[in-house]
Amino acid sequence: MAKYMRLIVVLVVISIFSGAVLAQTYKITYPNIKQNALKKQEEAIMKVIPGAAKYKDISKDNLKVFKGLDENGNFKGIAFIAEGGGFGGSIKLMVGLNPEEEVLTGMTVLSHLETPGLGARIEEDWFKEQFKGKSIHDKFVAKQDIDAITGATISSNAVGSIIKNTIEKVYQVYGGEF
Amino acid sequence: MKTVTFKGGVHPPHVKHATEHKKIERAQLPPKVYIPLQQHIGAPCKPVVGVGDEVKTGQKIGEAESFVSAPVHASVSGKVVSIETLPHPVGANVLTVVIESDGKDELSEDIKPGGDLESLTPEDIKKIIREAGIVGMGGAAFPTQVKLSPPPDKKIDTIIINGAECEPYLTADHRVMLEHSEDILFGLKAIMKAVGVEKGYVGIENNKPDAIKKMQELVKDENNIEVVALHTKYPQGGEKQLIYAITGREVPSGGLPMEVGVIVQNVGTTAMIAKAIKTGMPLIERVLTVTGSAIAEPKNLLVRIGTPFREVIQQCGGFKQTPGKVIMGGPMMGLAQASIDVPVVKGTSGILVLSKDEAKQYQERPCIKCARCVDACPVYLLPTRLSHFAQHGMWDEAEDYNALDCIECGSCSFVCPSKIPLVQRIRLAKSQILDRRKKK
Amino acid sequence: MDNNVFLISVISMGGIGAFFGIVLAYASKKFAIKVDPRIEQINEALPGANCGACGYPGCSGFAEAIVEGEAPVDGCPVGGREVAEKIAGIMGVEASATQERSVARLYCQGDCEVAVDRALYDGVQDCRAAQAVNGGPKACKYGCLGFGTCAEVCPFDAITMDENHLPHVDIEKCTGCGKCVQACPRNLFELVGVSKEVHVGCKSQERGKDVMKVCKAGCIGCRKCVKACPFDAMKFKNNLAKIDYEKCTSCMVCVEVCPTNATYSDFDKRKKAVITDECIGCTLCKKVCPVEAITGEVKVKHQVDPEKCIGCSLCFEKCPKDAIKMIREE
Amino acid sequence: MEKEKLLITSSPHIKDDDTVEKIMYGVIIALIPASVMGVYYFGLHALLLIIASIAAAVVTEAVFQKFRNYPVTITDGSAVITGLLLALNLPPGLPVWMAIVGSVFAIALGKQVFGGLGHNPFNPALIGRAFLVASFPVHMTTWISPVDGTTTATPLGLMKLQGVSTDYMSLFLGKIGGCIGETSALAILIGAAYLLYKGYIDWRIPLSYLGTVAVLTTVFGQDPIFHLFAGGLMLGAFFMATDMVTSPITKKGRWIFGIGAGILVVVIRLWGGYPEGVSYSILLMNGVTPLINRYTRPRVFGEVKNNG
Amino acid sequence: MKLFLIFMGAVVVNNFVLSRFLGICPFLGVSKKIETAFSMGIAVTFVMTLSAMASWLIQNYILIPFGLERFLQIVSFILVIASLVQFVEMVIQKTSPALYQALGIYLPLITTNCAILGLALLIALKEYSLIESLAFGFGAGAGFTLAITMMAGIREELQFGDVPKPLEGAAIALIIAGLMSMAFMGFSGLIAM
Amino acid sequence: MTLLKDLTRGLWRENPIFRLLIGMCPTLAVTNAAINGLAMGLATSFVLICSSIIISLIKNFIPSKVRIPCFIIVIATFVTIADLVLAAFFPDIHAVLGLFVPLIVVNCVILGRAEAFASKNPVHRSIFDALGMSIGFTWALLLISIVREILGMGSVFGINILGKAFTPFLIMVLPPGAFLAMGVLLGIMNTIQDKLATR
Ligand SMILES: Cc1cc2nc3c(=O)[nH]c(=O)nc-3n(C[C@H](O)[C@H](O)[C@H](O)COP(=O)(O)O)c2cc1C
Ligand SMILES: Cc1cc2nc3c(=O)[nH]c(=O)nc-3n(C[C@H](O)[C@H](O)[C@H](O)COP(=O)(O)O)c2cc1C
Ligand SMILES: Cc1cc2nc3c(=O)[nH]c(=O)nc-3n(C[C@H](O)[C@H](O)[C@H](O)COP(=O)(O)O)c2cc1C
Ligand SMILES: Cc1cc2nc3c(=O)[nH]c(=O)nc-3n(C[C@H](O)[C@H](O)[C@H](O)CO)c2cc1C
Ligand code: SF4
Ligand code: SF4
Ligand code: SF4
Ligand code: SF4
Ligand code: FES
Repeated sequence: MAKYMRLIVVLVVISIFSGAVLAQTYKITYPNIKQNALKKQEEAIMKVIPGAAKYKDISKDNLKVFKGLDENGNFKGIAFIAEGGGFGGSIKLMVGLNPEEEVLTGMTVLSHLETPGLGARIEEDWFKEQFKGKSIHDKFVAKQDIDAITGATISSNAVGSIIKNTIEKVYQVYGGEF
Repeated sequence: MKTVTFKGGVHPPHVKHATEHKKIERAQLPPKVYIPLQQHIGAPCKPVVGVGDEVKTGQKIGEAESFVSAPVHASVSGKVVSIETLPHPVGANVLTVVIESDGKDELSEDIKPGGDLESLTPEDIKKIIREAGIVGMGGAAFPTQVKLSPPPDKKIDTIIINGAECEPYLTADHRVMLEHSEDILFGLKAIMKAVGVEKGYVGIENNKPDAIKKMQELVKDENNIEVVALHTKYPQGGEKQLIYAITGREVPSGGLPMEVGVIVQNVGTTAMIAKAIKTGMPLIERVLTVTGSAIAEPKNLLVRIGTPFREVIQQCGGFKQTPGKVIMGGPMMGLAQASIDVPVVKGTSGILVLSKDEAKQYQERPCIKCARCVDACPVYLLPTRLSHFAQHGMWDEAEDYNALDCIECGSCSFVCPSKIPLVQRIRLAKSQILDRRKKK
Repeated sequence: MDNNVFLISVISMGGIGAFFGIVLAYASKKFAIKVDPRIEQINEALPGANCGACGYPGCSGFAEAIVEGEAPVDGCPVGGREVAEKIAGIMGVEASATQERSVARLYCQGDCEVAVDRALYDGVQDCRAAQAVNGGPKACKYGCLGFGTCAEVCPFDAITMDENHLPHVDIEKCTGCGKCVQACPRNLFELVGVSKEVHVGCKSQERGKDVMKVCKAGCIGCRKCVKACPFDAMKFKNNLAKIDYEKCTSCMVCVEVCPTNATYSDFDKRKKAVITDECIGCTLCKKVCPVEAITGEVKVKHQVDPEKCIGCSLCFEKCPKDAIKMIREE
Repeated sequence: MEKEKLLITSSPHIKDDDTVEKIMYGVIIALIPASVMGVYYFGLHALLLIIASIAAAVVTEAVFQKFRNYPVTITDGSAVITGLLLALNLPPGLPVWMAIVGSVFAIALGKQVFGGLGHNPFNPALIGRAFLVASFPVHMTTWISPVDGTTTATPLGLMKLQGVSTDYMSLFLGKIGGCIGETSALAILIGAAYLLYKGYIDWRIPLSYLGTVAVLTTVFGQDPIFHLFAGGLMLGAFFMATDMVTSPITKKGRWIFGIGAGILVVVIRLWGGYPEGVSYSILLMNGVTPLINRYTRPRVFGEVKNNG
Repeated sequence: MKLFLIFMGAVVVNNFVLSRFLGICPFLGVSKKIETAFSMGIAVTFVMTLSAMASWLIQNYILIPFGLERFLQIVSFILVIASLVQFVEMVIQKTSPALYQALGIYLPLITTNCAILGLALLIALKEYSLIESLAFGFGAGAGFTLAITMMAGIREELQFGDVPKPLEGAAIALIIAGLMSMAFMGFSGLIAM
Repeated sequence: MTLLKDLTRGLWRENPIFRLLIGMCPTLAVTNAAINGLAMGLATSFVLICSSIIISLIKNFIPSKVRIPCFIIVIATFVTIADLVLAAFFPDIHAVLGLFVPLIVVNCVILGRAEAFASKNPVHRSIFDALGMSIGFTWALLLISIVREILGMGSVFGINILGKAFTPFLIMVLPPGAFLAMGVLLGIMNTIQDKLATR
């Protein structure tokens, strides 16, 4: 019996020890990790809402939506995270929108799994820039409404339809009131 | 003509034109005969004559002591000059009785007609067959009387006479069917009586229409004997393929024909049985085809057992081209000979001599998995697989892939575009598998 | 972030650890299964060639058989003494005095230079396969076919084919597993004690003149070796010389007289007797020497004439004082 | 006249006169119509690609064999087929050096590393193509119109991305965008007829392959005739799926191979990321061919008692 | 339908071995014979399905409720998997010697197979439900089985081939894996997950 | 002397990747760019060295039945530390290495060395062994990733070196390229080894 006790005790001790060490490490690194994530998000929001300096999280119903405000707290537009399937996997975008003019104010790619050198070129500026100023009523079809990346029509289309779908959802949930 | 056949197989060129219309000729008596004491599957015979003894044609010189064996007889009259181990066309050296002919060809007194078929009992018939030393003349040389004595639990209902002669070049069976058709019918009846069977077939490939016609005419009054035309395809004469073609029965893997109630005999064997019953003559001579591009005058010859190949070839005008390969039997299953100083034995259905140009040595190429061999195999094996296994010493795998079912017909090697010696490898695998079984 | 997280982590990790600790402890008790650890140990000690020479299916089969007491600890001919001792150690028994190691020896000297072909051969380059084609291309029905099947089957790469297609056994590498013995279609290998140095390299039972027709290196039945052998070790049967290894002392006299080199040995391995100072001059050695290579007076140290000595070891065995050493010339 | 030694061999002593070379050259002959049509439609650059690809394949094979001290067997024609088929599977406007790279890869890593002819698990030409597609996706999906030489889309591309169909006559004659050798169904069928007549290919694979595609596209509400004649299906079914080295040796296996490849083509064409799926369908089935062979061993004669 | 897509996605589109590079060691090591490869595949599938469940439970009932998922995930998952495999091994060994013969020898190998841990982490990352996790785990195992059995089939065939000496063994296996991976690219874009 | 041997073993003779063929998954997965290869190598090295030390220290207290779980916990702890540290201070690299940092836990190199060496040898030797293995692992990873990056992107560490004229072989940074590059490199290493052995 003692044999088995020892077995259990050793395992427990090591587990506890490990738990303790990790908790401590986490404590030390947590602020940084959290900050990194927030910083990334903030940067993206600032990028897609021109003139914004601060933002407010107004997410609801599984939609991540942010309100962009300038220094003085004036409303500059909204940003939302749009996600959907691309060629190689899920594509995650941050999209800026001006609800008054009903046009996009910018778009940036948060993460994707497209092919390097091909679908991955959705990260290139020329591609992202073309969404700026597009009406939300646009169809976003590659080669017609937007310029496609050579050899990556699917990714190009995917970005378009992800944006299109998410705009619809956002309007459904918020009804145009932000 | 409605024909039946089996699945798989190949179509080698027939090359029978040289001899198919030539009547069987009786060969001259050889000055010396070399009679091996083993010309059959089974135990060798014991010599019953000594050096210096005078023997007469048809006299028994080797006695079969065990059940699966067959006696041998002197094929000429004369003096026994030696008994020694000498080369045999099948490979190993075998104890051989050498008889110097006195040229008189005196018949032994033992030779008496067996009597009327009606009055003979099945036992009598089998005894005559055994005493006459008759063995299968279709190739395997299995003692015929043994084949005709199945164990009581195996009910035989059909006898098939194998007149397929699917081997290219050979025409001996063809000629026997044309010239000794009555003997074949008589022999078939004798066999049917010996085994107690009601149904008999004669299977003939449709490239011998004259033989089919002749046999059909002969049996038109026999209601229990049928002549069946077979599709001309190699190996139509293989016993299992023949049984399948005629009766639709499949001999079980690893089993004997008697397990589906059939016995197959070659036409030559059948004719020989008739002769033994009618005249009492033992098996001391046989018909064989001497042919091939290097033979000056191809012929169908009736030759005494023990005549050296050299002698036979000389009677056919000798060589007209440098011989490259001498084959006992046909080109598909025959045995290549290292010299022509070997005797004709009971299983010699032909002597085929290919010229030097025809005796090709093939460059083996890698298998391209074209599966022609698979499509050709009449036993539905995967020859390319088996050959690979053999090449890598994977005997267990070869056994698992049914190497032992291979009938060594050579269809696979024939069609292989990469010229891979498939059958030879499979044979090696078979012998290794059997060796290993024996050890266990 | 507060201390709460710290506590929770420690507790939950401890909990998970404890849970699985208990489960494993319980399982290892409840589902304990006894596997004899010795099987594993023996398996490790074995050479792992899985050659089957022990008679069991592979090394692990043999290991199991040893533990079950079915197989002897020295049953692996490949591993030899060293492995036998290791296994004996694991099993806690003494390795019985292992016999002298056996190695494969070839009984044919007919390479393609001296042994003629009677026909051309084409086909599978394997001795067994060639043998099945009308007995193979060699004129001699007994001799080596030279396709190297033995070399192919040897699991230890101990056999190499020379440029004239005759196999050579590297007796250092040969473990006596007997694979070649089984594989050779002409039965040209026998397992012989490694110390035996003289061999008859022919298996032909033909008469001398027939042998001469087909091979320049065959035994032609002249019986010179029988006459020359000082120890009556050379026998004659079926037109063929045959060594009685019980009697043979590897003196190599027979090899010297053989007109066709059908008997062979490695003269580099020939030993010479050397008498040391222990010699008391008893003359026993002098009497026993078959070639009169020893000289010396009674009670005086004897001398060996190295020219005459044939290394038969008779004197060595006879010497009451162990004053004779058999030394291999370098 | 019998001084010389006789030859002894195992039976049989005669062999069919078809050889590997004959079969390979037969396939090359059968590919001539498709090649001619390709050059006719797409011009000299297509010819250049064909020549470069064949030359690269042959040279790579020779170099590899020399390097290994093996007999050089480039005359057997198999490397020529690989090079030719690869070229016929390339877009007509591809830079020549890319064709050479593909061809070198096809022979070196698709064939010779496995021991050369007969040992490669995957179809080398298709390996070369898949390699090029993965390496240079843009170049490999840029098509030229045989009508005016401008860039265009293939019928399948048009179908997939824009839902536009192409008329049957163009598909049959080949006046459409596509790989050099795949556009003209007519030319391919002429070659295929020759191969079938010669017995160099087994009808089971093309039949089951094309049949499956026809049935499945019909089931999913597509135009089966369009799908049979569009893209590389004809070329693949008659010339590439039938490569004996990489397809099953059993008859049952060949049915499975064809059906499996057919299913894969339809799945990729209808739902996949690429408009075309022939090369991948064949490559994937090549990959399972050893398993198919293994589990479709025919019943040996007499194995199951079948006593009529 | 979603379950089916998750399953097929794991089997072919994002095959664990050929496009996610998980479980390469056993894929190279145990793919010399079809039978053993297949058994290994079955064993992996079994363990994967099981640990998909176990890790989902841990994730959703311990780690997330207590806010530990960021730093105790790895330790707890691996502890669970290692213990689970060892437990399963002991149970099988005792209860079904035949099954143990077939699978047992592979089980210890699986403990240190990154495909299993990768699976657990992916499930946590993708926030699958329990049923989806099971479909994903089972699909990943099936995909592994498919890949390793194909590989074994090809390698068995290679015994008869003549691979250059330096490439024998793992090198040629890697090249085959590369070619297989190329063939599997045909599925890319099939189900965008 | 023994220490030197312990150190050099991993460099070539028992190089974990090219000779022992363990830890293949991260090797193949993250070597599409030199920087990733290097980062992975260093992260693995950190875990390998730390866990070797601890395991070598505690080896005598661990009952054999729970040896593997205990070792794995130790390893997993260090991996998590590495993961957290990377996430906190090198977020870019952390994003790229992604799933494979946690998978260092099951990297066969680490458990393999723990079992084969650290659990049997004193601390100082274990450190040297781990160091050698780490260097061996890292240089191998670096080599593969450089080859793949050059061919697949025309650059090394993100710096374009082959110029605009070069059309990159995209396949080299895709999954098949990983297998093919590794296979061919392994073949080359085997050739070198054969040459060395015959000399
Ligand atoms: C290796 C490889 C990776 C690819 N990656 C992508 C990709 O990430 N995104 C994409 O839209 N198409 C990708 N494609 C191309 C698609 O398969 C398809 O050919 C293309 O979307 C067709 O559109 P096009 O009209 O732009 O040629 C890839 C192709 C290959 C061979
Ligand atoms: C060892 C052995 C035993 C045989 N026993 C019988 C038998 O009892 N009954 C029988 O009808 N045939 C028997 N046969 C003969 C075979 O059925 C077959 O006729 C013989 O092998 C020749 O066939 P083949 O000329 O087609 O090669 C036996 C054959 C062999 C080799
Ligand atoms: C491939 C093959 C082909 C054969 N061809 C013939 C043939 O054409 N004619 C024949 O009589 N026997 C042929 N045989 C022998 C028969 O199988 C069978 O043994 C023989 O007909 C039995 O009769 P027997 O014992 O009278 O010889 C062949 C055997 C095999 C294996
Ligand atoms: C009917 C037939 C089809 C062939 N198809 C191909 C092919 O698609 N790709 C190829 O590389 N070789 C092909 N070959 C040539 C040859 O089989 C190929 O080079 C081998 O796969 C190389 O081992 C073909 C050969 C024949 C006879
Ligand atoms: S495998 Fe045997 S039975 Fe089949 S074709 Fe070849 S030789 Fe004939
Ligand atoms: S016929 Fe020859 S090349 Fe074709 S599969 Fe059979 S063995 Fe291979
Ligand atoms: S196996 Fe026998 S016949 Fe063949 S090479 Fe070896 S010794 Fe000679
Ligand atoms: S095969 Fe023969 S030579 Fe080789 S080790 Fe065994 S006994 Fe010795
Ligand atoms: S399985 Fe060994 S590192 Fe992935």
